[in-house]
Amino acid sequence: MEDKFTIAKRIALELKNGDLVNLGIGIPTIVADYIDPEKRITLQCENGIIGVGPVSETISDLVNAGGISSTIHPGGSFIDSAVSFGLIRGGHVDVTVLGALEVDEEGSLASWIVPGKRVPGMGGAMDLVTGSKKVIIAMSHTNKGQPKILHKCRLPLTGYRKVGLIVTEMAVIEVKSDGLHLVEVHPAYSIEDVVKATEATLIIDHVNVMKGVES
Amino acid sequence: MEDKFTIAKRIALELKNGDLVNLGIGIPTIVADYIDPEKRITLQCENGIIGVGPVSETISDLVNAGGISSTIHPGGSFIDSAVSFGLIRGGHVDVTVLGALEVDEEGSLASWIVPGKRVPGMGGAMDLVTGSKKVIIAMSHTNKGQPKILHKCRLPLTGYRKVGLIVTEMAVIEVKSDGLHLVEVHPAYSIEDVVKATEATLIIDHVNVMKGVES
Amino acid sequence: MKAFIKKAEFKQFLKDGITIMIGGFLSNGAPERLIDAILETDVKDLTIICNDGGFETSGSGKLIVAGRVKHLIASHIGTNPTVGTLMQEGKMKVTLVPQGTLVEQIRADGAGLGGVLTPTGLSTMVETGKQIIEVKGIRYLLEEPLHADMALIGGAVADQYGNLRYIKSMRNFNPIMATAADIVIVDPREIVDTIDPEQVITSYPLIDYILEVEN
Amino acid sequence: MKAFIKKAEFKQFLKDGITIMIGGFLSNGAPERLIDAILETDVKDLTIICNDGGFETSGSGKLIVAGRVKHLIASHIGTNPTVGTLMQEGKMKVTLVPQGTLVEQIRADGAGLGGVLTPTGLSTMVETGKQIIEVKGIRYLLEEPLHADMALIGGAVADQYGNLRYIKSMRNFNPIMATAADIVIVDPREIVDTIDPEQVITSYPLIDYILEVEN
Repeated sequence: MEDKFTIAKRIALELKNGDLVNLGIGIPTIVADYIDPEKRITLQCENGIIGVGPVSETISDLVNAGGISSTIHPGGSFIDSAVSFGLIRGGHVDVTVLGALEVDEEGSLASWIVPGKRVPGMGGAMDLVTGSKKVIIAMSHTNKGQPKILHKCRLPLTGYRKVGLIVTEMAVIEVKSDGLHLVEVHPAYSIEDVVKATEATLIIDHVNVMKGVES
Repeated sequence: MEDKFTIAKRIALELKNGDLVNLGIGIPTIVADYIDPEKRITLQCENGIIGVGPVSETISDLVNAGGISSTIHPGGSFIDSAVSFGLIRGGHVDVTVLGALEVDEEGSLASWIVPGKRVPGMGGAMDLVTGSKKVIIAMSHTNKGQPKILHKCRLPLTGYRKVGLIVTEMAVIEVKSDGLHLVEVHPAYSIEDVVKATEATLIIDHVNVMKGVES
Repeated sequence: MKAFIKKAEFKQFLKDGITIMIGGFLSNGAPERLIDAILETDVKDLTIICNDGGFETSGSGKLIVAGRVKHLIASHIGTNPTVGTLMQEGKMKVTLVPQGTLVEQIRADGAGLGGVLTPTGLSTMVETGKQIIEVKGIRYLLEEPLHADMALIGGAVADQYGNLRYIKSMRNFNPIMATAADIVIVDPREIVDTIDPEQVITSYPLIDYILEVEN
Repeated sequence: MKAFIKKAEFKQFLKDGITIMIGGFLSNGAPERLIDAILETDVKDLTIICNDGGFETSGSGKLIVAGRVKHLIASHIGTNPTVGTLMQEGKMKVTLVPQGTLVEQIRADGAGLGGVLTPTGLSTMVETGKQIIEVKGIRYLLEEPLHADMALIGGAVADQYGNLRYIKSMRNFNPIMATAADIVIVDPREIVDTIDPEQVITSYPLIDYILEVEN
């Protein structure tokens, strides 16, 4: 599956010098591997780390928000959960990247419960989408062929009107007040492919080739 | 004025082993000098010190809540104002001792403003009387001959029904749900002296000699 | 701080049906020795407040797997499959709370606040049954304080006075939970002579008992 | 953290009429060099949020004496007689707030909360004009967040990354104010290479500028 690397690489381009960024588990975690080393980006983990580094082979007392042994960058610091979520809810986190089960035309997302089936819980996701300055969804465009970008989320919401950008292996979609704008398409797909794989109405005016994709 | 030492000495007897105590400025500060060294009492300063020690002759970066250079006891710690008032409002402070301009039959007190005259501000006093498990008032019984223990406070309140004990140079008065109980009288005064110097109605059943007074 | 204790003394504080806060994030910083001590008793019907359901072999997860938990209040339960199973079978009640809200509810109790107003969870299932308060035209959820009979604190280095600092990311919920329970008991990694007053994270007046560290 | 700056660069951020938070408690931990820099400009009509009115020759008091302050929001003004004089003459507005409420209002802004519910000030003048919210049958005052254009932080040791720890009792309001302003500027006592990740009190993403320390 090359797809997740395509998504992670594209999202890394969105991060700006000086940004404080929270990366969720799954595809978002891989974004770290593609960050331009020229940019000073600080990664935050909601369990209480500012400046978390790569995961570590050896088991340690320092774990990331996925519970995996990790490291801390020079200049990093440890904080408690109240301070951590103060930063998150207080708008001090510039970008949050997280996965989703569904996203819709209003920029709402669902990610924490499939009633009667799977209930992982919302963890820090509801606070992250509420408080972060920009929310980027990193996910596969479809799930077993079924669209995940919908007119309206069917699953219980994680956040109402919180998403700013959706990045999939097929496309980059910007959420604006008038709806979803298809702004970039991966060269392996046509605009029609994207439209077919999407239930939501896409606004299509200026579509570019997906940035960061070497042809 | 021996009076303030009488008051401080009597209040020191109220403190129990293990108590976390906040002493306001003025007479309350002197209570520290009379604490039984056998008791483990921790003094808290609302500006962010747990385990504050005696004031210091030399000017330092460590000041008490009166802004006076002070010291810290072994085992002490420095905290921020949010943590400090979390402790205070959260009921973690066992005893607060502070001065007052007026106290009344309901256990309300006034101490932070004389409208049109003197407006020092409430500082931490409103939080201290609201959150502490026990509030002890240390003050002179009268002000220029005028009673300070009233039927009802005339000045704007610092706290409504918060006081547990009033200690003056004349008497010790306990605040209960049915009113003010005169429980101890200083040997230099008679019960009648105390009643005359008090506007509030005093409930008088078992009156003892003021503890801690060497005759 | 009252005393250093052994496991046997800790067990005497336990009772069926009590509410226990357990520090740690996915077991990182969890008080494992205290959890093991609970498992050595017959105590049951516990309400557990913890960031997550831990793992089947660590953290709060061990109590859940052993059937000691009647009600779990947590933000995330995806790492312990038993939680989902017991929940579906109706054998354990689970209340899911956004992580930032959970820690703020605990802090509110410890800091004597009647609650906090948060935007997190608005227009989601989290809203259900809660007061919505408008401040300057913006809607917030009123989230009420969370209190426990007992808080079990891990991930710490303790000193002889009972002060704590925390090791790396093990800080997380621990210092906040130490403010919000009737009895606070610490399972430290290490006990040192003293901690620098500027480096103390939890001050000793908040701590009741510390489990001895055997060498 | 964006940059280490000189006084001249700091002055460019100043404008008539802005709201400035000033750390410190009775000038202990106040950013004196930044306050002096303001006095070197013509800036006026400031709203100052500070624990107190400082002294006539230190802390926020210097700005008040120089007539630069239009509105002071503080818990205590008794140590600076000029505050009372200007207030009586109608030349400066003063809003008095209980100290624990003040710090919690600042924290609420920094932590993205719509407000907090506190028992402090109930049945006193502090109640005036505020929403009263009932939680489980108990009444609380709704205290709204306080935000500033600029926060000036003192009493700190900074590292090259912009992390801060604080010296002794100079911590007080400083770390809380560092969360609640558009621009956060530090006047450190000392700049060191790095601060241990477990000893950082304010993490560098919260800081914008640090005033250089001249030797």
